[in-house]
Amino acid sequence: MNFAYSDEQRMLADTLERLVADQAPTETDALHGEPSPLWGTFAELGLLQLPFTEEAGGLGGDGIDVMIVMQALGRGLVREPYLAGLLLPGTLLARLADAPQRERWLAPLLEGELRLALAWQETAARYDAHAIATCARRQADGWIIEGAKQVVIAAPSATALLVSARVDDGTLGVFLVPADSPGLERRDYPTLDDQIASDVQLKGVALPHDARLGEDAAEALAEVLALGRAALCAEAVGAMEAACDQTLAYLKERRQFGTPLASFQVLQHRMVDMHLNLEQARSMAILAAASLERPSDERDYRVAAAKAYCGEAARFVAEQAIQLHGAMGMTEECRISHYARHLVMFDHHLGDVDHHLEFVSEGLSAA
Amino acid sequence: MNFAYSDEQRMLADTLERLVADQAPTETDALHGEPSPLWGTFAELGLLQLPFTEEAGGLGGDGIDVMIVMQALGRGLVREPYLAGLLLPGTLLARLADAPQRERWLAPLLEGELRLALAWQETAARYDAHAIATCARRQADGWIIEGAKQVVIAAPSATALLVSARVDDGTLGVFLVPADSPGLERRDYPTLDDQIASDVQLKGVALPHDARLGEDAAEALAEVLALGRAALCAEAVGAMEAACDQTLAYLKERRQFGTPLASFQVLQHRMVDMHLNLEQARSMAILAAASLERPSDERDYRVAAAKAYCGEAARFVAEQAIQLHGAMGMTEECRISHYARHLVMFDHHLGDVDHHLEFVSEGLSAA
Amino acid sequence: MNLEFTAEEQAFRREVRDFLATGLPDDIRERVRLGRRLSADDHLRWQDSLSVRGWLGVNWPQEHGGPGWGPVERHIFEEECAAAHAPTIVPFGVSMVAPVIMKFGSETQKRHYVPRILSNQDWWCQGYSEPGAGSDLASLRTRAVRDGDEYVVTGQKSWTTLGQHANMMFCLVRTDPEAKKQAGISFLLIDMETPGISVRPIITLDGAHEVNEVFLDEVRVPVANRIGEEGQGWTCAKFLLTHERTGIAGLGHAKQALRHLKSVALEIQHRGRPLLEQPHFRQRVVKAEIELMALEVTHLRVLAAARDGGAPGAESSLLKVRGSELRQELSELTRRALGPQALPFFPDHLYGDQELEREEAEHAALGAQYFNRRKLSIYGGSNEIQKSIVAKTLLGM
Amino acid sequence: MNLEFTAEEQAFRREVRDFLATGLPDDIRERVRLGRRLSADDHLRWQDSLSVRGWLGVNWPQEHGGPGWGPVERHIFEEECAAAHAPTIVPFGVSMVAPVIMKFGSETQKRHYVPRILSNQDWWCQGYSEPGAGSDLASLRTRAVRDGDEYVVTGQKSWTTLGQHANMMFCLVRTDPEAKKQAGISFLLIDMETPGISVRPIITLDGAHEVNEVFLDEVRVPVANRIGEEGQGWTCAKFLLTHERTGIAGLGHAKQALRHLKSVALEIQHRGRPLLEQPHFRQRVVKAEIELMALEVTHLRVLAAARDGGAPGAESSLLKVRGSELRQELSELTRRALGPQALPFFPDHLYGDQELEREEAEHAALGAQYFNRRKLSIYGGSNEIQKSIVAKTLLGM
Repeated sequence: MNFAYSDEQRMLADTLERLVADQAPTETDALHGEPSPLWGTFAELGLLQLPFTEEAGGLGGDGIDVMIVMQALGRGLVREPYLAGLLLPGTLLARLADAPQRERWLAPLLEGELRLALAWQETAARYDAHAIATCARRQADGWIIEGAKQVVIAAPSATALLVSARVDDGTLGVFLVPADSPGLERRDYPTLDDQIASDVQLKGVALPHDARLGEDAAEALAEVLALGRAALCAEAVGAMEAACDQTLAYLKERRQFGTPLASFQVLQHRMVDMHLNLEQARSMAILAAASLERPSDERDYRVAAAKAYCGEAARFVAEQAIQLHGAMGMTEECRISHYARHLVMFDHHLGDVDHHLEFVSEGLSAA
Repeated sequence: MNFAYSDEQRMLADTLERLVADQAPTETDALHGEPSPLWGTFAELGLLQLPFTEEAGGLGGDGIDVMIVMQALGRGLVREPYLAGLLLPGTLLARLADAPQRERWLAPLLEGELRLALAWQETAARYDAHAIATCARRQADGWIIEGAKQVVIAAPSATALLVSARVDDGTLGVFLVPADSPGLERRDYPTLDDQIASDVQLKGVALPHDARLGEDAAEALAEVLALGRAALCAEAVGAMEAACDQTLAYLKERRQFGTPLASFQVLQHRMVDMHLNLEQARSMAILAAASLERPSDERDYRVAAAKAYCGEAARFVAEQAIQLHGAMGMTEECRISHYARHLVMFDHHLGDVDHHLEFVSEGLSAA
Repeated sequence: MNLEFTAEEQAFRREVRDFLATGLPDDIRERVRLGRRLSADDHLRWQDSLSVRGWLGVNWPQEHGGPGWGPVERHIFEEECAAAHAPTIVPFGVSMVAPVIMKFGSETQKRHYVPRILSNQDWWCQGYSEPGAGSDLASLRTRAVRDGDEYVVTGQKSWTTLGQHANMMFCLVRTDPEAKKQAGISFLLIDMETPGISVRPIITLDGAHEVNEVFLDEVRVPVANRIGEEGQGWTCAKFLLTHERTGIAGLGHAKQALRHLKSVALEIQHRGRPLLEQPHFRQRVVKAEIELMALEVTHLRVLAAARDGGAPGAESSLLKVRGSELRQELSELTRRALGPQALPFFPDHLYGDQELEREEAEHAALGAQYFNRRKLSIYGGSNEIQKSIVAKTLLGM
Repeated sequence: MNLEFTAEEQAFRREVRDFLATGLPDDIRERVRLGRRLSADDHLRWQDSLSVRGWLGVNWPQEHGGPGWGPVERHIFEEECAAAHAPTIVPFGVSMVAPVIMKFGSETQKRHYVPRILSNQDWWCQGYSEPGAGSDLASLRTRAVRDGDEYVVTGQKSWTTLGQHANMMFCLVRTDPEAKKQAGISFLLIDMETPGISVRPIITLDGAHEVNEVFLDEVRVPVANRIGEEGQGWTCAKFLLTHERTGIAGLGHAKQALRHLKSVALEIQHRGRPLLEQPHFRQRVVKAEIELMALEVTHLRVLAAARDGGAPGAESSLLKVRGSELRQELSELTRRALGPQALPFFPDHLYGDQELEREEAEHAALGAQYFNRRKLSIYGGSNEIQKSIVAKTLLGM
């Protein structure tokens, strides 16, 4: 039992801390086009290679390494699509792709030359990755994809999308769909948490045979979503840390009725409750990160528990951070409001509290 | 729209307030035997007649009158079985009984000469009054009752029990079973909230034809349970009032670290939360009491909402009252602990929060 | 005891409902329903419609042109307006400065300002809060120095709601810097066209421009624009703060929000069934419904007391606390109901004229609204302040 | 980073489990399982069994006869004991006064008392709290007046747990009435047989006799029974309060309570199915399970830090707050699971020898236990005090 970082992890954390501290907030507008200079820095630091196996051209980082990165990005509220544009589509690609597919897509992804996005969500399926209506029909000369995907984070900046679809043999397929494919229509918008996303229509999109990644992708997708959820928990913990720090600093600095707000007992205890939620959420993020290599049922149970727990904790911290900042916390210009939006909307990514509680409930041991 | 008491109600409330203030706490032991002197006072004041129609020999009081009585009894923590020994069995009797049955049982009940009890609960049915296993078989010379009832409040002091049973024609029957009937076995015990109760076995209890009260009793039982639930809400509101008053007085009197506890902001706000729960619970108790004459679906919906709401509020007030009294609140000798037991166990009488939320959920309007 | 409205009150409710069916322009109703921002003109069209009907001065006595309603009628009116998606009446003129002028103003001031308010000629905003003062109103620093028949006002006001549309501001200023906190404050009416005034938007975390900062740089205000005596400003402010707080629970809004939540949760599907049937989601809706039932009865108790001459004091703080908590919970459930669809953010639609497809428009505001509703537990005295008021005044702690 | 126990730690866990299978008398295990009170003899039989095994002085170094365990071993031991329904070791001798004597006592005192504690010859109780002092320990009023080689002690101690069985009490007394609060306090060891001592039971709201008041009326205590210098009592008290708080979350008890809750909710029927399948009840169980997962990892983080030489400070306050909240929630759910069956109260069974039928006995303690668990957020510094400690020490507020 050991909760200390290795020397390499300590270095990684320190590097990221400095990087993030120097970083100005990313503008949503800047997320649309080409990868930003910061993305280049990520590439230089090896962050884009970190979460991939050496065999896939990566550095072989594990769940804890990803946690360290995401926590730092959350702390700095860095809105570069590390998760949506790299981690989710990249690990799915690495898991499923054959050598030519890897060479064409994975290698440049890890070099920072392009970004991808994972289109897995559909309106009627809510957060369920399996109950999807998008279908892929096998043709003589390849595939025809028909359907619609919603809220595909980072799609506007993606060269290609990884699209999940039900194949006519009943298996779950994942297809690599270039963003400029005829029949692919994107509607782009910013999100409430300062990211960019698209709703995507796939109207008879024709793809070559080799557009499908591997065979039945159900287990691979589950694995990647587990990684993504653990990563989101870590990101939320980083953001909660920052929100707690900023709120505490505000309470100490701000005076009302002649004394610092920090001297009011009710606000002290509220701040302790925030801190308690942070520390418990941190524990769950660690548990999730450390469970990614476990058997899938154990992994998914723990990850769902962590995502549900962090969802509640993040919302509590966000709401109290706004409340304790008073009217200031309601303004765009006060940085806490961006953290609060991030922490609340955390719950709408990769399944919310209810979704994950339902999962835990179904797997609850009776003993 | 008018929330003021009538002149008569004001007098009733004043009388009860004085009576209850003078009253020493009822000892559980004293509840076993003959009606106590206080019961005699109830009779003298007309309290035993109050909730019954004039046609049934009563004073024609309505739901608000019952609320006034129960609230005062709750405030004084009077553990006489006004609800369990009089109100529930009496109103059911008045609703179902024919003239000879009334004369034999109802008249002396209203005179304070005997008490009854309502045996409706069964282990497997939890709080459901209809899913019962006790059955009544029709015989040439009367009825045979077979089954078991649990936690029959006030049974040890009852001359007879009103027992619900499934009749072989599928209707719900209510039977008047004298306490000394052969085959009726009672196991008596005190309850955690200072009442007395029994588990009752009915082993082939033979009864005459006229032991059945009326025909299908389902609607009458629902009506009586609604009255009982509204009455319990009022009683809880009275007890919450007293618990809030005592806790507030304690906080003002007790000093720690050199200042009164009442000067600590966290305790002030907690006290306000208690008060808020009290006032909202009071509103629901009023709503329940005022809805008893409404059509049964509306009545039951509102009463269930009130019972669920008061259940949560009562527990909150009880737990905070103990917590704010510190170690003192943990002791038998501090009166708050008795109020706390009463307020927590309130939820186990006539259906708990979950039971009633389920009912409201089933009746929830979608608009 | 009786929880029903009288026949007259029920007839009044029908009258309000009938008026709303025709007196509220459809385009405005639709923008409110969809949670989109109203233009100044939208507000004025609605308030003109009310003015013509004689219903604008909701809390005014008849002698000043108000309808002479009691608290119960006002409650019914507010509830029906919320149900019909009518805009809230901009309160700064009608509900706030007008009663102060009627109570403390000179005859000249009354004759000048009161009719202009009732005819929507002036758009008033409030110059109370200052940056860094929060709920501690009395610590204000904007100063007014007497110079002949004028005050020269310098300072900064904040959280000035809809100040971007206003031509008049009522303002608390410090006229005596030597006097202790509450003393030395005066109540001035300031023309927003006066040189030295500038207004800067504050964008809130939902992307909206509702509030502003107002900078005053040697703004010259005639002494004739002072209400009451010099140094009497705190009395006016307190009168205004305690005046008319029966609507504070936001009951009509809460009811409307619950209806809206249910309609969204009926439409959104979860595992092939309406989300409203999902047990845990439904449970939270059920609890909100019950909390609302309780809040409504408590509210009616306070209304009945006010009607019968009682002054709702600390009880309105209780209503504000529970009312804001409930409305925040409803906004949370509505956001959550949307699932991934809560993420898209369309500021040009919500705050401008960009049109969306029907279905998208129905949900477009709900995510941002959750964030907007966070203000309910902050403004008008935060819930923490409200609880301290109750502890002090009602519980004597 | 690694959340698993080492192979050695897992082997140790098996060793503890094997010992518990034979070393814990079955009748004691059953009484603990059913929530019934243990007699003094029950406690002693169990502690003798531990003593023989060398495991009684759980937090003692080996040179004093302890097993020399680190925080991780202690945690495993506590968890296995709770799972096996072993009684909690009565802490006043082993865990509380012994470390104080080892740290501050004279050689004579050490040689006399320490072995007697390890062999269960003395039953210690704690004379800290006083009526009316609550969490404000330093305001104590029991006074000790020096008279030759003796102190004459007069005063009253309260909340003395299991004092009815004790033959020795460690006691904070005021030896210098002139000195300020914390100064002027000394730490005395008092023989309960000394004339002038009387013990009065306090019955708690669950009907139990766990705590007592102890009256001291001119009790003569040899000066040789003082630990440390005169006036050094507060130092001893603080050492004792901060010593060994890793078990404070009650993790083993919480785990056991969750298992118990599930077994009860599986057995109790609701609409013909196990209550555990009722969605809302199940949801609360699920939330408790997740809270417990988080608490366990947090606990392990603190343990690992303690093992590696860190001093768990304010973190243990966090664990106490969440641990007590969780255990209270579990006791609430267990009570609620019983439905109407939570009402019957059988004090003669719980606290005496009255036997009940099997099924009745299984549930008899659960209602009372809910009330008993209210103490978790009060004793050892209420949760409010804990939060104030965290605010001050960890957050610098």
